[in-house]
Amino acid sequence: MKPDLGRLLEGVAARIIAQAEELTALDSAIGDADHGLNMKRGFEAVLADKANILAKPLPEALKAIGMTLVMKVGGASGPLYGTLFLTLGKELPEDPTLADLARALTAAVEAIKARGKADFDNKTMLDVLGPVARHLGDGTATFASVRALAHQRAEATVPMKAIKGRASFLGERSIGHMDPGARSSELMITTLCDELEACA
Amino acid sequence: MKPDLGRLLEGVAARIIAQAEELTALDSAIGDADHGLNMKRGFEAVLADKANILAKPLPEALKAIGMTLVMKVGGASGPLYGTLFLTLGKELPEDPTLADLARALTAAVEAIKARGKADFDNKTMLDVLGPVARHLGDGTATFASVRALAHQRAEATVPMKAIKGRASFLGERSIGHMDPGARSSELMITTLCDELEACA
Amino acid sequence: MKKLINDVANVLAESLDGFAAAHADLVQLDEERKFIRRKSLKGGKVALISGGGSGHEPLHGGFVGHGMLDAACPGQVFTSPTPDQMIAAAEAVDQGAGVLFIVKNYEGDLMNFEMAKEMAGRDIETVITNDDVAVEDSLYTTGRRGVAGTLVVEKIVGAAAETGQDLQTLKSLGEKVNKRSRSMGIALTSCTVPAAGKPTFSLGDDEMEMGVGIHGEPGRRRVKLMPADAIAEEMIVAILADLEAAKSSPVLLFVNGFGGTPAMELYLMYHAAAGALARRGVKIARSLVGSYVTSLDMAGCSLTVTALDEEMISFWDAPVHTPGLRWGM
Amino acid sequence: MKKLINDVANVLAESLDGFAAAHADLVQLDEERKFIRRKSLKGGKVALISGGGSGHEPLHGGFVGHGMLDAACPGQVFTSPTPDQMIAAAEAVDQGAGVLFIVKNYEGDLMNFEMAKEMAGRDIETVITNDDVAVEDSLYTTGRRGVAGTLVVEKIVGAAAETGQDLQTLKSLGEKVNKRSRSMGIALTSCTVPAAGKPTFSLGDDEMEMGVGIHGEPGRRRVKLMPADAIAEEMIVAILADLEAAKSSPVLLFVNGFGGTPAMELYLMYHAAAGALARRGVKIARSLVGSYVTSLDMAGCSLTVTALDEEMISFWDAPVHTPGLRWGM
Ligand SMILES: Nc1ncnc2c1ncn2[C@@H]1O[C@H](COP(=O)(O)OP(=O)(O)O)[C@@H](O)[C@H]1O
Ligand SMILES: Nc1ncnc2c1ncn2[C@@H]1O[C@H](COP(=O)(O)OP(=O)(O)O)[C@@H](O)[C@H]1O
Ligand SMILES: [Mg+2]
Ligand SMILES: [Mg+2]
Ligand SMILES: [Mg+2]
Ligand SMILES: [Mg+2]
Repeated sequence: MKPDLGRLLEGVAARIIAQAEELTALDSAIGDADHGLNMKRGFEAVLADKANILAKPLPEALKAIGMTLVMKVGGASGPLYGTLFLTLGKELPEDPTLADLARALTAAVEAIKARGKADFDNKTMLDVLGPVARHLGDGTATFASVRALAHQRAEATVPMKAIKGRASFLGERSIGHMDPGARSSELMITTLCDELEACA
Repeated sequence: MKPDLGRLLEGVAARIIAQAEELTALDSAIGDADHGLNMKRGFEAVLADKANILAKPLPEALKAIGMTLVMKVGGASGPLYGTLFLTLGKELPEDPTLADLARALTAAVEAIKARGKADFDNKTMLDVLGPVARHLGDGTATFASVRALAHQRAEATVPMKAIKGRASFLGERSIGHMDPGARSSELMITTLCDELEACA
Repeated sequence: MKKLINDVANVLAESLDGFAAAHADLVQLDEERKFIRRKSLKGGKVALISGGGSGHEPLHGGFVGHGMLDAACPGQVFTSPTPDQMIAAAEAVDQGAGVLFIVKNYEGDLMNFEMAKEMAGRDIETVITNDDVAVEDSLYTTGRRGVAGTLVVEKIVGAAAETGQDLQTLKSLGEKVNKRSRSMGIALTSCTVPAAGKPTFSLGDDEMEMGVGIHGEPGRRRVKLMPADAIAEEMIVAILADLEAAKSSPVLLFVNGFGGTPAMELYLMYHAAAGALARRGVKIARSLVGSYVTSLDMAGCSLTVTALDEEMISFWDAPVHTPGLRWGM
Repeated sequence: MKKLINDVANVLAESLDGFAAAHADLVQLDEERKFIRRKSLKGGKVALISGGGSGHEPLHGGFVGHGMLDAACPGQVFTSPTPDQMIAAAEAVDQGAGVLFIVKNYEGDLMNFEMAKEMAGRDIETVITNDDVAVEDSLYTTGRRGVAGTLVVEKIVGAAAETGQDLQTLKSLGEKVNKRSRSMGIALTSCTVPAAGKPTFSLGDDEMEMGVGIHGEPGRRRVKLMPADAIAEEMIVAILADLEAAKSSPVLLFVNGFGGTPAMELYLMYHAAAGALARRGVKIARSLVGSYVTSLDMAGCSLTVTALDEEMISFWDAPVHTPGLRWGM
C-alpha cells in the first residue's frame, strides 16, 4: 500500500471537523462540552500546517502532527492524541507494513496509558485504540473488520462506568453515555480505513 | 355620619393587601415591581399598630397612620401616602363633616404635590386624589359618584405619558398602562365608600 | 424563580446579617438593621451617608469604610429606605462636622432622604446623582436616574472627606463629580425581585434592552441582540454626546456588571468600550471593571465615563478600605 | 445564548486584551496571549505559575501580581492550556530560583503541565489542588477536582514566596494548604460555553445540581431546589466529614459565586454556612465572599473551608495586589 498522506490527513481532519458538534454533545453529557471544539481546533491547525507536514518523511510528518495536536488541542485529549502521533512517528519506518503499523499502534497505546495513567475499560479512547491495535496484529484484519471493531468498541463504552477522565467525576451517572474520546478515535480509524480502501 | 374607624382601617388595609399582587404587576409594567409589596408592608404595619391608633382621637389617629406609612413603606409612595394621612390628621377636626373632608383632602393633595414636585396629568396618584377632592366639595357627591370617579380617573391614567415617578423614565413607553399609585388610590377611596355606605 | 434564599420575607435580613458577619472587622449592622456603619469613626470628619433600595450590592453597604461612606441605609429590595433609617444613621455617625447625604435621583429616594433631613434636626446637605444618559434630562420630569456613577461620587467625595474638607466643599465636589460622570446600561435578561417571584420584564431569546436602569426598568428601546462592539459603540456615543468635558480631560472608564454577568464578558466589554473611546481620541487614565452597582441577578452591564481632573485623580487613587472596594491599604 | 460577545471565535482574545488593558499597571499579556505575567518581577524569588481553562475569571489571570502568581496561562474556555504556554511563561518569569506550578486536578491540566515540565528543561515542581469533596477520592480514579480552594493555595503560597522561601518549602506549604482545604459546589442553572452556544446541562425550574464542578460537570445528584439553609447544611456536613483539622483549628470560610449569582445571595449563603459551622463549634477566623472561581455565567456557589494554623493566617493576611484580590497595599 502506498497511500497519499495528504489525502489521509485531509480525510481525517474533515471528518473530525464535520463531527465536531456530535463530539461536543457527547462531552456535554458526561464531560465539559468541549471535545469537539478541541479536536476541531487541533485538526484545523494541522491542516494549516499541511504543506510543511507533507514535505517531511512519514515519521517526521507524524511527529509534526503530534506536536501540533499537543500545542493546539489542550485538555486531556491534546496530550493523549499528541502522544499517539508522536509515538507513531517514533515507531514507524518511512514505508510501513501492516505489521509495522500494528506494532507502532501498540506502542502508542502503551504511551497513552502511561501519559494518562489509565487502563482499558476505564471508558476512554483506549477502549477503541487498544482493541484495534491488537486486531491489526492478529492476522485477520480487513478494512471492514477494523471499521466494525472500532465502531463496536466505541459503542461498548456506553454501559461502562468511567474510571478516568472528566466523566469519572460522575461515577454511576457516567453509565449510559458513549465516551467522546472513544467516538473521536472511532472516527479517525474508520476514516483512515475508508481512505486507504479507496486508494487500494 | 359616625362610622367606626377601626372598621374603615381594616377594610382599607384588607383591600390593599388583597390587591397587592395586582399593584405589583402594574408596577412591573412601568416601574420596578414593588408598589404592591410596599403598600402591603405599610398597611400590615398599620394593622399591627391598630390598638394604639384607635385609642387616639381621629386627627391623632390619622397622623399615626401617616407616620407608620412614612416609616414602613419606603419608595415614592411611602412619603406621599404618609403625607396624605399626616395632612388629613392636621386638617380634620375630631368629628368631620363632608365639607371638612373635602377641604382636608384638598390640602393633602397640595401637600403631595409639594412633596413630590408633581402636578395633575403627570400620571400619578394625584390624578385620582385631586379630582376626588374637588368632587367631594362640589355638592353633588354620592358614594356611587365618588366610586365611579375614582375608577374613571385611574383608568384615565392609562393613555397618559408619565412625567413624574419611575414611569417617566420610560417616556412614550409609559403610555398604555395604568399608573399603580392611581390604582392604589382608587382602591382606598372605593373601599372607604363601601365601608361608609355600609354604616350609613 | 431560582435563588439562594430561604423565605422571601427574610432575604434582606439574612443577607445583611451575613454581610455584617463576613466584614465584622470593618462594619457594624444596626440592631434593627436600619443602617450599616463603619466600625470605627474618625472624629471631626463630615459624615457621608448614602442608601437606597437593596439589590444593588455592593452598593451602598459595601462602600462603608475608610475613604468612602460612614453609613449606608439599605431599603427593601429596589425600594428606597425610610426616613427613620437615615435619621438613626445620622445620629450614629455624625461627628459634629455635619452630614452629607449622597442620593440617587429617584423620587422615592429624594423624598425619603428629604423627610429625614427635615426631621433629623442636624446640619445636613445632599448631593443628588443623575448620571444615566439613557433617560432624557428635563426640568419638567424626574430627570435622569442615578446609576453606577454614584460609586465614583462616593469614592472621590469619600477620599476628600478623609482629608478634613468641610460640608459645603464636599457637596460642591460631589456635584462636580456627578456632572462629569455619565453612564448607560443594557440588559440581556430581566432581574427577579425575590418577593415578586418572577422576572420584572420579559425579553425574547434574541432581544436586549438598551438603556436599562438598575431596577430592571425598561430602557430606551428594545432591540435585537447586538454584538458587544456595537453595544459599546452606542453606549459610548450616547455618553460622550452628553459629556463635553471628556473632549479635553482624561477619563475613568468603569465597566459595571449587573449581577448575572461574568468577569469574562465584562472584560470583553471593557475592550470594546476602550476601543470606542480610543477611536474618538479620548484618553483612559483610570479603569474599574466589576459588578459593583448591580440589579439583583440581571445579566447585562453599564458603562460609566468620568472626565477626571487632577484633584479627582488624586482622590480616586487615595487609599480606600471597604468590603466592596479596597486599595492602598 | 445571551452573552456580551462579538464572534464566539474571539471571546477569549478580546476578553484577555480587555483584562490586560484594564490592569496595565499590574500585568502584561504575552503577545501571542500564551500567558499573563506580572509587570515587574522580583529577583531571586521562586516563580509561581498557574493556569487552566478560561471561564473561571478572575482565577487565574486575576491573581497575577504581588503576593500571588508570577504568571498564569489561560486555556481555551474550560480547556486546559497547552504545554507551549507554560514553557513560554516559565521562560518569562523564572528568576533562577525555580518554578512552582499550581495545577487543579483534572487530567487535561495535569498532562499539559507535565509535558511542559518535561520539555521546559528547568527546575520545576508541581502542587496539585483537589479540594472538591463532591467527588469521591480514590487511587483508582482521577480523584477529586481542584476547585475554589485553589485560590487559597495561590494566596498563601504566593505570600510565602514573597518572603523568599525556597521551591521545596513552597511545594510542601502548597500541599499542606490543599490538604487543609475542602470545597463543595451547587448550581441553580447551567453555564453556557460560548462556542457550544447552548447550556451544558439542563435543569428543571425546580431543580438544582448538588456537588457540581466548576465546568458545569454534573454533580453528586440532581435534587429539588432547596432552601439556602438546607443547602449550606449539606455542603458543610460533607466538607467537615472530610476535614478532621477543622475540629481543632480556626477556619477560613470562603463563599464563592459561580458568575451568575449576585452578592446579595452570596452573603445570604455566608450567613447560612456560618450558622452551620457555629452549630458544630467550628470557629471562623477569616472570611472571603465573592465570585472568584467562576463557571462562566452559571448561577450557584461553592463553599470552601480551610483549617488554618498560625503560619497560614499570617500568609493569608499578608499584602496582596492583583487585579482580583487586593489588600494591605
Ligand atoms: N487519563 C486518560 N486516559 C485516556 N483517555 C483519556 C483520559 N482522560 C480523558 N481521556 C479521553 O479524553 C476525552 C476527553 O477529551 P476532551 O474533552 O478534549 O478533554 P477534557 O476532558 O480535558 O475536556 C475523554 O472522552 C477520554 O476519551
Ligand atoms: N412625584 C410624584 N408625585 C406623585 N405621585 C408619585 C410621584 N412619584 C411616584 N408617584 C406615585 O407612586 C407610585 C409608585 O410607588 P412605588 O412603586 O411604591 O414607589 P417607587 O416608584 O419608588 O418604586 C406611582 O405609581 C405614582 O402614582
Ligand atoms: Mg471535554
Ligand atoms: Mg415601584
Ligand atoms: Mg421601588
Ligand atoms: Mg475541557
